[in-house]
Amino acid sequence: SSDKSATGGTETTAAETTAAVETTAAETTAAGGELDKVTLQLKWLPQSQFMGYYVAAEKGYYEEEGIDIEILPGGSDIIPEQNVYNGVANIGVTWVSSLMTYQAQGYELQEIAQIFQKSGLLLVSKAETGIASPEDLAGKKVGNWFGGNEYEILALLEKYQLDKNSDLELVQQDYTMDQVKEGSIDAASAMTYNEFGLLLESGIAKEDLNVIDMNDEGVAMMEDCLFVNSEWAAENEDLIVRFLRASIKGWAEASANPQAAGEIVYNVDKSVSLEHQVYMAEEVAKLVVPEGFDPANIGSIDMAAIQQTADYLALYNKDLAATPVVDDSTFTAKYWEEATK
Amino acid sequence: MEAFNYTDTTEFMERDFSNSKETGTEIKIENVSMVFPDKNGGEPVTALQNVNLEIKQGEFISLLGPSGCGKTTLLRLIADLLQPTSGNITVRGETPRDVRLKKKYGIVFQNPVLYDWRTIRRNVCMPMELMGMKKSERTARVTKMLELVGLLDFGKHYPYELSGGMQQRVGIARALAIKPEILLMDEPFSALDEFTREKLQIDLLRIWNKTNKTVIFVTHNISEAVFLSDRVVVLSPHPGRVSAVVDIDLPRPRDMECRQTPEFFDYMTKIRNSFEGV
Amino acid sequence: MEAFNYTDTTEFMERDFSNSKETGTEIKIENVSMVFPDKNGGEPVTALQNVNLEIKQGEFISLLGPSGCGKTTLLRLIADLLQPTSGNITVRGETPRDVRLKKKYGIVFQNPVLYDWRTIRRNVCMPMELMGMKKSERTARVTKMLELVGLLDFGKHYPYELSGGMQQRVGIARALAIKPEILLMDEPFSALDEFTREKLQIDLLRIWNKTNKTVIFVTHNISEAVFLSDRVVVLSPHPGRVSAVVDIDLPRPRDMECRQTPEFFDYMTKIRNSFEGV
Amino acid sequence: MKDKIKNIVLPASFGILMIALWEGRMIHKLLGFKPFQLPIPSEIIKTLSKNFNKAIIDTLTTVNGALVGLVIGCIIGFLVAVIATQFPKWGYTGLTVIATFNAIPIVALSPIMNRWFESGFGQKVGVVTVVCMGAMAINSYRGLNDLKPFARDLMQSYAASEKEVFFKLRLPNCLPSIFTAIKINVPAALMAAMISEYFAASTSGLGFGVKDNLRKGMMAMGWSYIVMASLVGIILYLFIIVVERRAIKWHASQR
Amino acid sequence: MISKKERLRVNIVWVIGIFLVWELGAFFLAGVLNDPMADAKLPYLHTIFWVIIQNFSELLGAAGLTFSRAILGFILGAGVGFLLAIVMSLSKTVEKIAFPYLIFSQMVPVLGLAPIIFNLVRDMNTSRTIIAAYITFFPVSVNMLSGLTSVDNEKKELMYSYAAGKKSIYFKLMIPYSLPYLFAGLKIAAPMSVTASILVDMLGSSGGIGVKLLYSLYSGTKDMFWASVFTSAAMGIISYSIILILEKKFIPWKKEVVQKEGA
Ligand SMILES: Nc1ncnc2c1ncn2[C@@H]1O[C@H](COP(=O)(O)OP(=O)(O)OP(=O)(O)O)[C@@H](O)[C@H]1O
Ligand SMILES: Nc1ncnc2c1ncn2[C@@H]1O[C@H](COP(=O)(O)OP(=O)(O)OP(=O)(O)O)[C@@H](O)[C@H]1O
Ligand SMILES: [Mg+2]
Ligand SMILES: [Mg+2]
Repeated sequence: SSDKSATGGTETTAAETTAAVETTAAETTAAGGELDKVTLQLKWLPQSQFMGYYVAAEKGYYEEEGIDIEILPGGSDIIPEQNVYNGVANIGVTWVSSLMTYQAQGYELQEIAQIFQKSGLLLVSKAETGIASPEDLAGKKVGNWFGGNEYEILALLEKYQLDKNSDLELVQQDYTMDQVKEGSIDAASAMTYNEFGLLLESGIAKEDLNVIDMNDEGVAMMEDCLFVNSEWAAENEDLIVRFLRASIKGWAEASANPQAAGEIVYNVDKSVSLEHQVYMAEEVAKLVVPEGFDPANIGSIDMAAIQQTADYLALYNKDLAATPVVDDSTFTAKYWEEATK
Repeated sequence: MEAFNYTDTTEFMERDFSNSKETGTEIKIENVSMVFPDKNGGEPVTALQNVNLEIKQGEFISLLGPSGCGKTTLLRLIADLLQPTSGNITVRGETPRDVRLKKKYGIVFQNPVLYDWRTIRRNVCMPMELMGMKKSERTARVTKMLELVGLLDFGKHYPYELSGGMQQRVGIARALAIKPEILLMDEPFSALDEFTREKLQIDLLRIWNKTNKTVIFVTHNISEAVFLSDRVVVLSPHPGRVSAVVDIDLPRPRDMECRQTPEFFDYMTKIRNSFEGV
Repeated sequence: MEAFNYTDTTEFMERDFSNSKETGTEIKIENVSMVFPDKNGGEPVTALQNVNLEIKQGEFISLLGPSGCGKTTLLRLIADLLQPTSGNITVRGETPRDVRLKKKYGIVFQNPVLYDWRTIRRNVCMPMELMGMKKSERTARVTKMLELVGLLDFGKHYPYELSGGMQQRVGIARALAIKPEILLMDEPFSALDEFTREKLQIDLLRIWNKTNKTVIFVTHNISEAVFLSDRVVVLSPHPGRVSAVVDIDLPRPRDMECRQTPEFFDYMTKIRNSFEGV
Repeated sequence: MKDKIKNIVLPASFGILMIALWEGRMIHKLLGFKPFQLPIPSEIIKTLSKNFNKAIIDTLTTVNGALVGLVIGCIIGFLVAVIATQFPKWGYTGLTVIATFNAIPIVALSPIMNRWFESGFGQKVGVVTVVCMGAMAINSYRGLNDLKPFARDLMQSYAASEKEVFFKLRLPNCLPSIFTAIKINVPAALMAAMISEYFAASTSGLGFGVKDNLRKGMMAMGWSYIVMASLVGIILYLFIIVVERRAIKWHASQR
Repeated sequence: MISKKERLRVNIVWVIGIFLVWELGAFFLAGVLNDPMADAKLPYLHTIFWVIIQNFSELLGAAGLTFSRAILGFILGAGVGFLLAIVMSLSKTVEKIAFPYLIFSQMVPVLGLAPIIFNLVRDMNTSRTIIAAYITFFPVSVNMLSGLTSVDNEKKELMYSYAAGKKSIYFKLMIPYSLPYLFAGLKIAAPMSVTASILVDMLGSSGGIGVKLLYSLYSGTKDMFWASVFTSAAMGIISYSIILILEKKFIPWKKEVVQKEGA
């Protein structure tokens, strides 16, 4: 499988973070022999948002399934859908809305598991801006990252009959939270598990922040999911099932013990403080296993929620090539069902 | 002239005499005109107008004429560095281009045109490299050539470290080094003192004598032209035309003494007069 | 010489005669040596060694000497474009630097040194701009100067469109245009035909006569040196030293006829001999 | 005249050939691409014409910032070269400092500029300025100092002041190098302006359009922005060449 | 000519000067203006240095990775730029044909380029190198071309008169003549290659300064962000200095010019 690893984009360096993951895998595989190479393309940088995979890798769950996992970090110029479609990676993590736009273009990509059951997106603003409810967004400067991350915000505005062009100013956020801090934008998008935490850590008290939660507003769209190239999937059904089994195991463990999961992720990349990784882990756990959600169903695809996402998307993305198709060919539960049998 | 070593430097200049016996027409210039358009909207400059000239194989011809009359232009036309606006030039029955591509020309430019990034030795070496000469032969020849022009000590210097006259001598050494069959020299000795000049004149004649080159020699020095040439061509300016052709029938080999003879002075006067008639 | 207009172009060259009567020492060169280190690790070149020379105010001095003997170097030292390795130069009791800063020098370089981006007119104009001359005056003077050197028709051309001799004449016109009190000319006529040369020699003498400039004139032409100079200084090469100083006591004003006199030939012989003694 | 026609016809016909190959999906075959991965020209044009007004506004937004930044960056770069020339001892190090800015990626510059400037325009200008300084400083330093032999002596012999040497010798001598630098900086400025928009607090501009659309997989729209950027780049470049031909007709490169 | 020792002294003064100006600016922002974003706009330099010292080995490792990639990208990019310039100088027609495409090439952002390059070579590491080279080649090309087109006619005529072949003309005249221009281009490209390499780091690489930069930017660790920026600047200085040294070695005939500047 060495030739495959070349196409996977591995870096054999000292700073290699995934190497650390691979070498710490304690147990050997049941098969004992050849491992199947799988590369996973993350949507963003290694952080607790993806803790399930790191825990599974660390604990050797992938190896148990006969998988040699390689986790590729995301970045500003990385599009998981492109990478998975082109074969840079086998499996990718992305948001459902983003996946749907690609599917609508003709990319034969299919979702295989829905990791986050809830939306993690918030609109936060400093209390002094007086944005107590979405109506107050009128006349304000509201930030988002765009590039496929904006549909929930658009849905929210639609719900409150705010015109995105005339009633307020929608602007792009950079990757920092400085714009809210310095006041150059009034309300910023923030993920519960990341940016929101960063704001709190930077010394702003929770009481001084107003928060609009997409779930509460009923405009939530589905976020982190796992997807594959349909063609590749057809040839690797068993591998996908094994991958899912190990991943779900990792996610279950991580959600049950976010503290430990945060530490594992921190050991992969120390750019962020341990506290923040743990905080993120705890918040992510709430999205993966929401209150009242059976941990046995981690990764299950809620077609109704997917359909809502598709509806909003069709509503707010005027340039969408086609209406999103929501069926088994695009959102395929069979792998998950097989894996959780 | 302590700068020079008067060793005989000509023996290595010998060339293949296979076709040196035929003394037919070497260069034929027919009705050649050259007009330079002025790119800035001014009037075009007619550098040469209807020039006709035949140069025989092995002949030593001097071009004389006032500044700006088109001597350099004529040389550049013969060497295929310029194409005439009208008229025709043939060299050995071929186009100048063919002859150039056969590497028959050796040119001493009016400015030395040295390559800044090469030492003096390597500047002289350059044409030989282009000829694909062996390194050992090149080295030997460069040494002899630099000796000839009195610059042996300066071989490792760069051009900017040389005086104007020294640079000009490098240009001469470079042109002679490849033993060209047709030698075009544009005021080669203008920046040299009379003694260096006389020495190089004698050397040049010796080389020419031995090797039967065709030489076209531009100069402003009438005495030099008479001393060296078989024929002196006087050009008149604006536009450049041939105003006189004077055959110099002084016996060869010539030496410094011949410069004192009355015939010599007669030729000089004749040429000077043809000049003034312009 | 249809290229020239022999109108009198000297009347505008007149300069302030306030201190022209004193004929004291203008330039004093004491024990000057100049060594160029070789940057590439070779031996340093001693261009000048212990040169002593006094030049009087209003004198016309020629420098002669074999190629590479240090003439240009001496000129550059006087003009403060180089600093001597040892020894001392004073000009009018001041350092060359002070004199340069007072804009007393006019230099004709051995190469024309024209600025590519300026037309001929504007090249000649350049020093006058530096002098802060009025535009109308500049224009008038450029016209006269170009007339003097026979290039009026080429004022709007760029340097690359000119022949070698034409470029050199632009350099002469440029140096004369500002009526410098000390004129340093480095082989100014080397690329010119004999007639243009003679014409410019006469013109130069006329200007010099009228304005009482001090002229230091480098040439390789012994006859030219004798014809023009009050004194001829012969340098010997490697290292450059003064090997002879010959006073030329021919009556002034001189004309072409004086070149045929036996005295003239005597001087030439004398200088040639002092050369050969090197 | 004939040459001029040739100069237009040749690149154009080559371009048409390329576009035809692209349209005929030969390039897709070569790369193993599906049409939705790399949109074909006709689709790009269709998309572009549909969104033309917005594309024009976005283009103007970007080009304005790029041009202002280009001008400021070039001026700063040139001034540094001038200082390095006039004060060789103390100024020379400035060249290194300014060249070093080229090592700071726009990804890092943009957020810094976001802090310094409230407006997206200011941020863009700031980024482009930094990006353009180095090429101008280095090239114009070369031009100001690579003088022909004795050119400076001539000036000195007339006791020209440093100012006169600068304006009458160094500056004209430097012009060709300035044009070289501008040629490098025109595309660099546009690109920098675009990338800065990835992070800018606005939702307009070519860069935003490219990023937003490519990220969403809307390739035709994304590529139509790239085409716009290229057109602007080519037009600006042609403009520079025309100005250059007039400004330095005396130079060897223009003969 | 300014001696090496003096140059060093000057550089030290520069470093101290920059340090002081920066610190004063930072103090002005934080202490006088009380700008709440002072640590993002202009943090104290000594704190940045402190972070660098604390994380020295980590940064050094990352820098090493980025720099080695930068060198690779630079060599490839400079090589391609050089060759392109040669090809364009061979014929005006080629130049005319090529230039719109070169501009076009410069207008395709990495986001659009990366998938194309990957599909072409089907290997992520090779793609990264190619992309780094892609970003670097343009200044080299433009500068080299301007050198090649500036060769005096006389110098070319000398070559023509000996009927020198294209190859000889290029190796013996055009290229040596253009070296000063080329080096100017390299001086621009060398620090740019660091940028390119950082950008390529962000294409999912798991190490390098680019990753440090992106992580620290996103996670709001300002100190680390500035430390990374400084590390990349330091790499820029190093790469620039390497080119300066090479230039001195390769262009010995320019010594005189250099000397005059010091006078
Ligand atoms: N910049 C320089 N660097 C090194 N050596 C130099 C430099 N300039 C001149 N020389 C040397 O100094 C000597 C004198 O040169 P100079 O130019 O003064 O000669 P010249 O008498 O003017 O000769 P010519 O009649 O050929 O012009 C020569 O040997 C030359 O090699
Ligand atoms: N490249 C050019 N462009 C325009 N005009 C030119 C060009 N080259 C030469 N000329 C013009 O052609 C005429 C003849 O020039 P050429 O160089 O042949 O003169 P020349 O006889 O060699 O003079 P000199 O003795 O001064 O060297 C001159 O009037 C000159 O201005
Ligand atoms: Mg000539
Ligand atoms: Mg000299």
